[in-house]
Amino acid sequence: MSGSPRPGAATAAPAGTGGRLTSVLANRWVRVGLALVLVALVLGAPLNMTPYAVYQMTMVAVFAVAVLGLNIVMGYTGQVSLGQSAFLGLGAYVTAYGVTHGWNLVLTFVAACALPAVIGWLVALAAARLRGLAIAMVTITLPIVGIPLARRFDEITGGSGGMTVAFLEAPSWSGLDNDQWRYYVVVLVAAAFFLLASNLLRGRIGRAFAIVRDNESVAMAMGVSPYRYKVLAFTVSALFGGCAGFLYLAGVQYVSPETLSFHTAINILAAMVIGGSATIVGSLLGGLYYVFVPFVAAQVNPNRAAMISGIILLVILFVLPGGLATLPRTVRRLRRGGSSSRAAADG
Amino acid sequence: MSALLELDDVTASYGHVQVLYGVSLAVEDGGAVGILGANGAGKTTTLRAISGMVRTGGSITFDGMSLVGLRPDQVARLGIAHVPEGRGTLGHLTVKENLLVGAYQRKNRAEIAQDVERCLDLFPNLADRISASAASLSGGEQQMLAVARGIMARPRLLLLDEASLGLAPSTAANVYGAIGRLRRESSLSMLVVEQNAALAFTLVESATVLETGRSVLSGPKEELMGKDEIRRAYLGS
Amino acid sequence: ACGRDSGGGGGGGGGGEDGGAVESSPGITEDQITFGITTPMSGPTAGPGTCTVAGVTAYMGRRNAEGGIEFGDGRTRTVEIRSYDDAYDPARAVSNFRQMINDGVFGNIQSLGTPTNLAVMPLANEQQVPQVFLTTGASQFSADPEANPYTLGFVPTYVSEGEAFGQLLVDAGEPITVAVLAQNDDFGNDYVEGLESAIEGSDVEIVARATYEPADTAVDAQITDLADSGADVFFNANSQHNLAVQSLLQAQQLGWTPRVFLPSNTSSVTDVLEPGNGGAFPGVFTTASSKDPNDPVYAEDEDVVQFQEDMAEYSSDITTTFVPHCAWSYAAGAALEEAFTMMEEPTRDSFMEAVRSIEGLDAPMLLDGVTINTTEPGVPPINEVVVTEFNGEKYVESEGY
Amino acid sequence: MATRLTLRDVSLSFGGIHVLQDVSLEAEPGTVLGLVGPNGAGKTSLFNCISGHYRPTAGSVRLDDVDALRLHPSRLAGVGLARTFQHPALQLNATVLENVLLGAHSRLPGGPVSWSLRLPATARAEREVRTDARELLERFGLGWAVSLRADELSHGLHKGVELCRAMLSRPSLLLLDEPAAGLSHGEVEQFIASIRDLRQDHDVTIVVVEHHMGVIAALTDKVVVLDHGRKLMEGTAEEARKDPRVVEAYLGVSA
Amino acid sequence: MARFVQLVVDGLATGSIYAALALAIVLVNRATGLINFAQGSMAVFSTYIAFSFVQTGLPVAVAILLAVVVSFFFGAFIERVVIRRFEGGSHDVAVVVTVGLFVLLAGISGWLWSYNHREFPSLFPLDSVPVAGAAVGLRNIGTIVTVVAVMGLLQLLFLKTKLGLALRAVSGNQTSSALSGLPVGRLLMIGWGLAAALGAIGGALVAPKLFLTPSMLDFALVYALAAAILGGLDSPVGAVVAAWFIGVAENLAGGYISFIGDDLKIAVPMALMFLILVVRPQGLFGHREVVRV
Ligand SMILES: Nc1ncnc2c1ncn2[C@@H]1O[C@H](COP(=O)(O)OP(=O)(O)OP(=O)(O)O)[C@@H](O)[C@H]1O
Ligand SMILES: Nc1ncnc2c1ncn2[C@@H]1O[C@H](COP(=O)(O)OP(=O)(O)OP(=O)(O)O)[C@@H](O)[C@H]1O
Ligand SMILES: [Mg+2]
Ligand SMILES: [Mg+2]
Repeated sequence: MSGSPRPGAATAAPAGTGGRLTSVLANRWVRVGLALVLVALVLGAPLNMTPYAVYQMTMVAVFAVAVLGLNIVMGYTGQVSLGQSAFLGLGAYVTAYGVTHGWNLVLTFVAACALPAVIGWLVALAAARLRGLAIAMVTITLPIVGIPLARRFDEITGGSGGMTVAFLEAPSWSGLDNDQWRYYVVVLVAAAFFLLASNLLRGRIGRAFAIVRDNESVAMAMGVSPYRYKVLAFTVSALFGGCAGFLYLAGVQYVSPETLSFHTAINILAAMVIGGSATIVGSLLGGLYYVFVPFVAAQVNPNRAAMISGIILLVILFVLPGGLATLPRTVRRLRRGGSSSRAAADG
Repeated sequence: MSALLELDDVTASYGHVQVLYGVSLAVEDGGAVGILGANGAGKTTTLRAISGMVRTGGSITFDGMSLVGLRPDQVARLGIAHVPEGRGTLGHLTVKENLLVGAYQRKNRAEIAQDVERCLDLFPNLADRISASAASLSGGEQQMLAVARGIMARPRLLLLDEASLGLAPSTAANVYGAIGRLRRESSLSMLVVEQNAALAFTLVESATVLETGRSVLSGPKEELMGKDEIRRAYLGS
Repeated sequence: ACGRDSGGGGGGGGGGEDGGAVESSPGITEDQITFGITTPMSGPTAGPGTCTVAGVTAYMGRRNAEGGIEFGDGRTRTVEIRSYDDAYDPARAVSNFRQMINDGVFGNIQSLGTPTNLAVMPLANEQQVPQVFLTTGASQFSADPEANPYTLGFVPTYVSEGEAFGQLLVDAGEPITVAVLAQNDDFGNDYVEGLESAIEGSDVEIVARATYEPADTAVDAQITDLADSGADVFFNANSQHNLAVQSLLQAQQLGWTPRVFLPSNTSSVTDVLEPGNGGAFPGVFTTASSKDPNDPVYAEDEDVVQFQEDMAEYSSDITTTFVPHCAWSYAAGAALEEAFTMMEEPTRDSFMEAVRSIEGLDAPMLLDGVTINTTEPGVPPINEVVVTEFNGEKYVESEGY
Repeated sequence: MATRLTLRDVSLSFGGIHVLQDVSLEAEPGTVLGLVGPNGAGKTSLFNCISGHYRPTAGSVRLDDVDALRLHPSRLAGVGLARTFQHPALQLNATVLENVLLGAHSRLPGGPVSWSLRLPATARAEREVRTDARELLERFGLGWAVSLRADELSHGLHKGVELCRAMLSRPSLLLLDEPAAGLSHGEVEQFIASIRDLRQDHDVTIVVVEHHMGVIAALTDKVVVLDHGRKLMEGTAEEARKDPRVVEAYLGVSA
Repeated sequence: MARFVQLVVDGLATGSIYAALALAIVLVNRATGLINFAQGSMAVFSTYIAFSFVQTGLPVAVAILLAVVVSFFFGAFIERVVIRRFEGGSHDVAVVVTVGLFVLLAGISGWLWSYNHREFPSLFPLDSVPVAGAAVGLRNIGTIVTVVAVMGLLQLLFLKTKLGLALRAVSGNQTSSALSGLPVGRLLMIGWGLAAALGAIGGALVAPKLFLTPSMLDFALVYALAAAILGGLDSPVGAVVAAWFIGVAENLAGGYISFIGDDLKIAVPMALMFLILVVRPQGLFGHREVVRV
């Protein structure tokens, strides 16, 4: 957590600094080709996968969006947020409400994004005045208070038993299973949000976020109001959380107060850092991590799955302290003479 | 009189970027040597190599002992105080605490207290702000504090990295004067990186000029001051 | 007996490839049947969670070692149990359930947790995968076999436990005041609902209420408030051991010693009453239906000896300490076995039919007189709720208020 | 359109310590004002008061007609203020180019929505400032460093990057805090040359804090000397050099 | 009145649970600059060690003492083999590493001692004494007194000893500290060791009330974190005062404001805390960090 403003200890470097990457990749057509192959894979995959695998991929997209949202406020802007699960849950509840009340799906989606964003904005209006961990403190309260609130308004939320909501069934013209159809919807929305985020984070706004994270005094001198950009980051992050909530409900079809839990927030946070803080790909990798690590751990020993995921987490960070997104960079460095830079880090 | 500190063909690199390509120099016991060079020549890196802060090759010996592979705190405990470039103060501690941390390896409390007084005499600015947090000091005051902290260790060898940076002209002259006195009193040896060559030459007897990681010229200060290119690049006029 | 619209197998949850006479469902072969349990095996509910895995694993471990169980179709099969950790998170329970199907299990048994099982229930019924003998007292799982033909609970519902105790109070025929502490979720609500429905219109009156969050570390303040009411009875719908003990101790410290009701979850003599000094109260009641394996009173009991032995032999790597859930899970093993012997085809539908045809089964670890019956629709397999009272040594059938 | 900077009776104190007391000064549009004084005199603090990082306990700060104290500090960049820091504050993990681009923040149009949609106007503006940034870096001899990470540069070069960052906002008032510290004599000469060069191309008022009297003499039109938070004297560099009070408080006899 | 006193006393007792943990969080933060999410599972692990000693028949006090010593080395070991790799890097990564440790240690505890609750004997008797019409349990008093004593010791350590100064120096700037000859690595190990030892005390203190399970302190950790931050993260006194504040405010809100009720009472201290932080961003007793430009 960015407790003390140590100038040297900022978060991971932005992706793609390495410059002279393999020259093949530099070729525009190669890149376009690669991208097309990737898109084809993503779109074609569900047709040949088991329903469970399709479901897993759907959940990867869901949590990738949640992680991305957290990344915006925490990775890029440096404001520790321990409440992302609350926005996720709120988005899911709003969706559930909309679906059960027969709202138009697009309207439901907009509401599922907008309401968390508004709440995030309101919280941030107050919280962004604080510095460092005090903000974390405020965000911690969101899940803590959110859960009893969700239980109390049980006519809307279904109380502690939660709500099962069936929606987003495959239209018959598509010839798809429900799982496949939901996969496409979720992946499409997620992709759109990733594109928006990546645009936002490159250029003027992204640089403003970064300087708020690294040095608020400099930010001010550059015409960046730390307060306003923190509020913006929180709002966007909550919006992404809400969107992830909508997608979550699309995937799981069930929501309960547990969805809001602090535990989920911490897992999302871990996924963000392990994926790679302040990187777009990192958020996607974080989603993969979130979904697959418990799965892999259970394959090793179902009775000790949590413990094994703890080990996996530590091992990944041991090898790649900058997160999974730094894997290519690390591999490149290892290949180039194996000269590890241990001594420099000794200070 | 053999050399107290000896660097022989020292290389250093950050990660895979090599920065020093064979630097050699020697500091006699009780002697003072300067390092000159342009921005990015590798002056700071040379000092860091001595203190074990970068990966190094070649040989570095202090009092007959090899320093290569030691950690910074191990080097410091051998009696080498390094006043780093930039703000090397402990910002969250008070001025007084900074000085005490400087004296961490020393045991004699009375002597330490005495030295604190001496430092405060030397830097009256610090005396005024003795219980203020170091981070609130002005740039120059922080620089003074960093030097004072180095002195508090009562080292055998003092590594100064642009100690005059940000000091007002008169203060800089005073500080260098005081360090010179200290040196005479306690047979302190030193290695001095300094952009203000005129100032450095008030302290050192000889100097080395670095250029892109290599020592390209070294000799007694009179000899160096005589050379045209040195005058032009480092002394002016 | 079981009202189920097993008309068309068209939905095709498990499409068997080979075209034999009877298509067997996934998860069952000539000599093996595989079940999955999604349950919390990490986090705060991991204690009871691991127990739900351990009990049935121990039971089936013994049977497997004896060569397996003879099924109704004449074949002898061993039983494999797979566990899936959901950490009490419904999303992970759903994911686990889908994984189970993917892994080809025959059905989902035993899972602990109301929200987790609720999240799975629609999927299970859509996919026509058995989800039975669930370790939760929420009434939804057994209430509507028409709507959820593949789902069945196991232990008595929380409502019925609360009701039984309420009835006991009403039967006393005198005005009684009750102070209620309830966990703020379905668990607590159901107990209170049962109590309320039983005492409606009687002289028994609830005079103080408090709730706590499962995450709370203390309930002292709530007890202070309840004690203020000076009620005759303290109805403690509490699923957390530490809080149950705390509430007993705090009540004593405040000099409030009413009669106490404890739910089956947290009424163990050794784990709750002893540390909580339950002897200080004029009466401690519970509706526990299983024997407490930790209680020295049962040390010689045949069931318990066998249970201890099997647990040590077959599930010591899962848990070495026991709560009632271990016993329930073990008893559920017996219920499964009973269903297997009645299952004439290696299909899920046949299994469900068998599951819903158990009558008067005397399962091990259940208190004497408590039996398993699945033929009555709308109630869980263990539905007899007997209020017992602590006699200073163990629970015995209560003689009334 | 260089800015006129006017300070009237600016005072600043921190819990009893008077850092600045009734400092008034004026920088004419397009001139270079030197600010000198011993360590701890309050020079940086004065900059902080102008840029809004500190809030003066009394007095007024005006940039042309704008009352700087009434604006939020982050708005000042919008009215043409830019500054560097005594202790360079770069984003060490970002490239030099990214660091410099930050300076363009107040110049670039568009809010979060137009940037996340990459509207053509934003894309065009972004390309433009990238070109400008590279040009600036070239001009200050840092063209080779564009894609290096800032922490790979030696300390002395950070000052240059900071200067480019400040210049990219096209300021009309530029505050430079010890820009020549850590430069060797030869490099100082180059620095002086590039600032002169800059003044020709850009109409900008500059206030510079510097302990290097050569720089002060070469660049400034007027000098204000601070001591213990008070204005000691005001005049040309030459006058300051000769003023006995300044010699005593600041320069020292030997200088 | 009696009710009020009782609620306050109960709140202090609950707050002391948070305080016990918060003190260890403050210690780690002050000594290494990190937030340690694993503090809860470390304390639980230590308590299990004490529990194992108790099971071998040792007296409780001796068992706890032994566990404190073992924990010290255990904490130092964790720093050396796990945390060391991440020092000097991004804080976020280090924090997530502690999250990983948290999961791992809880898993190990569950594996070794299983997940069901264990009864842990208390050092203090069960009796209670009347105070202003309220009944105050001796256990609660014992907890509160111990917490205060530990707080005092920590305060002394940091402000009056050379070790404390060295720990603080290292947590702020490792490079500079090393250049002054401070054995950075060893100091960090000591910091973690002390925190783990403190965890053992805290765990043993609250275990009789909470019952020993691997997740005994999971929820308390959240409030302990809140308390540490509200207190100022670098102030032991602040952490304890804030923890008590949370416990008491929560009880009074639940007891006197009916629409808030037991379910939402925790929102009250959280909201108040927020207001306090807006006024004093450095926390109740924290030092305002001077950020100079
Ligand atoms: N962390 C680092 N990673 C990579 N390269 C570095 C790093 N630090 C310094 N360098 C490079 O090493 C070279 C020498 O740097 P060094 O700091 O020793 O220079 P210097 O002579 O002290 O310069 P200055 O006068 O500016 O302080 C420079 O070219 C610099 O770019
Ligand atoms: N935030 C602060 N809190 C407390 N004191 C401060 C603060 N900022 C500045 N000061 C004090 O104000 C005085 C002036 O500081 P300032 O940085 O303005 O000096 P300066 O003239 O820039 O000196 P230098 O030449 O050394 O950079 C110093 O004594 C400093 O300790
Ligand atoms: Mg240098
Ligand atoms: Mg200054």
